[in-house]
Amino acid sequence: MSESQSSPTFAFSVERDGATGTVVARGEIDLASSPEFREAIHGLVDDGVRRLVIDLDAVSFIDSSGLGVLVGALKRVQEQGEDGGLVLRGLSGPALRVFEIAGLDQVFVLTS
Amino acid sequence: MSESQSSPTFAFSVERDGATGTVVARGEIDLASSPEFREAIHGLVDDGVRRLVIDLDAVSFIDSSGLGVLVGALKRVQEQGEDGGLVLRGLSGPALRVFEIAGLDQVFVLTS
Amino acid sequence: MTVPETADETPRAAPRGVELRIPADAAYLRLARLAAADTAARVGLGADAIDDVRLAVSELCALMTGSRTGIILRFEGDDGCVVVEGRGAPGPGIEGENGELARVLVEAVVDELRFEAVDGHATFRFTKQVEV
Amino acid sequence: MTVPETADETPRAAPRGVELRIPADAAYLRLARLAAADTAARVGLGADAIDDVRLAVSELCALMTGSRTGIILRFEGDDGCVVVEGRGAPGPGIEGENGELARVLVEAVVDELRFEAVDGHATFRFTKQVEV
Ligand SMILES: Nc1ncnc2c1ncn2[C@@H]1O[C@H](COP(=O)(O)OP(=O)(O)O)[C@@H](O)[C@H]1O
Ligand SMILES: Nc1ncnc2c1ncn2[C@@H]1O[C@H](COP(=O)(O)OP(=O)(O)O)[C@@H](O)[C@H]1O
Repeated sequence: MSESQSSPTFAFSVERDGATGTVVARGEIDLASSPEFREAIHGLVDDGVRRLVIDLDAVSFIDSSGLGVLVGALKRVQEQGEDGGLVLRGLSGPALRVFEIAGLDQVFVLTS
Repeated sequence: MSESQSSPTFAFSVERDGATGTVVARGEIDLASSPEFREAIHGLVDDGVRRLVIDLDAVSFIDSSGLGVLVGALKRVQEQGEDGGLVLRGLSGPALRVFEIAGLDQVFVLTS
Repeated sequence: MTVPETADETPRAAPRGVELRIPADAAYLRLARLAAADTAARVGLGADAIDDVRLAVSELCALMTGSRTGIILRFEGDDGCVVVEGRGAPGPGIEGENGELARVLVEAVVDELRFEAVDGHATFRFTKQVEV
Repeated sequence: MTVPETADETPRAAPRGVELRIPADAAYLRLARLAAADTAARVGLGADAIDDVRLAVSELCALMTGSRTGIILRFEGDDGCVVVEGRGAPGPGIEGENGELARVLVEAVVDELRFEAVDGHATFRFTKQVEV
């Protein structure tokens, strides 16, 4: 497991188990923190991860740039073929509301 | 038990058991919130409370006006005579540091 | 939006509301959100409405980040209504899909909204009312 | 402290740091603390030092609350050092025991401090450095 913290209020950890990668994000995902988040996710997919779990349980804020990162992640895993998939875990509160407004709660697979 | 919330970031509850009163404070005690805090404490003493417990465990910030309220509370209970006493409970972190700088950690009875 | 008339040495008498000036850099969006949420809470908006104001200010400021000027924000709260005004220059994020999504989100969460970006100037104004 | 030279319609180019203008009212101390803590965190100060900056800004602004003018704060962070400047008018809290205690606390938690209150004007400037 590796840990990263780009801004004082955003951090994430990455775990890898074969073709499955889990990213646990904490804090605020905005224009300042989303580039590092995107890079980590792209790195996993480039490195052979096909099933991606992104845990947003401890994410208190997400903006359009954060949504863009997740939409991009979905596209990337789907491009890997039939076995590619992305699950968003623990989405709730203010972050879930942003997904609903954008209509993206219908686009992603959400689990608790 | 009664609940009160003067500012969006300060709240306290009051419990009374005979001559013992317990005030549990939460959040930030500053010039905006300390007047209501002072009033509640004075009210208890005026109402016959002799032993006062003030719980500061969930207090994340206290300024000089908050310290003034507590020094005032100590004087008031001591004026009630031999049986008067004040205990500060759960003081820790940033709030404890302010007490230490002011030398007030030596003046009050602190418990965990 | 009111801008100080002259460079006098003392603050204007009895100012209303809050003014925040930040560099047009993503690192300061968080402070813009904190100021927005603080104003909304002081006016008495509920938790969801506070989140809405926070999101709107963040997205609108993000549209102005990366420009060469700063961003000036004014926050006022009266009678259960928050008014936020902002001024800066359009940033690169204003174009493209994320800029569009940003505007969709803002329009969904505020009451009245004006956003203009012309001739290198960007301004916005929105209101958010306490639910009754 | 820099004050805008003229009332031009656009923000000054490439401003450094953050400027916050608040009414001289206790209800706005929390926002001053939020801005202080945000600047201190961005510069990389540790948790205790962030608390110190938060306390110092709060106490110094409290000495200016209740006056009839507003409070202007500037926050800059460079090279692991936070510089905070403030300007307003002396408030009633500047006299008496709490005002004294406020200054004792501020002096204990910041590195360099200047605080002046003369002729109805109050100004301060302090610095806080990252521990090495
Ligand atoms: N608001 C949006 N609506 C629909 N699709 C979007 C939106 N934002 C981003 N996307 C899609 O997500 C993809 C990823 O966006 P982005 O994260 O900006 O780039 P990247 O492909 O480098 O991750 C884009 O190619 C785009 O098709
Ligand atoms: N900084 C201080 N140092 C020593 N004593 C203080 C200080 N601040 C307040 N006090 C004491 O605490 C008492 C209470 O202060 P305050 O809360 O302002 O008034 P009240 O008596 O109405 O509670 C004052 O009478 C004063 O003697």
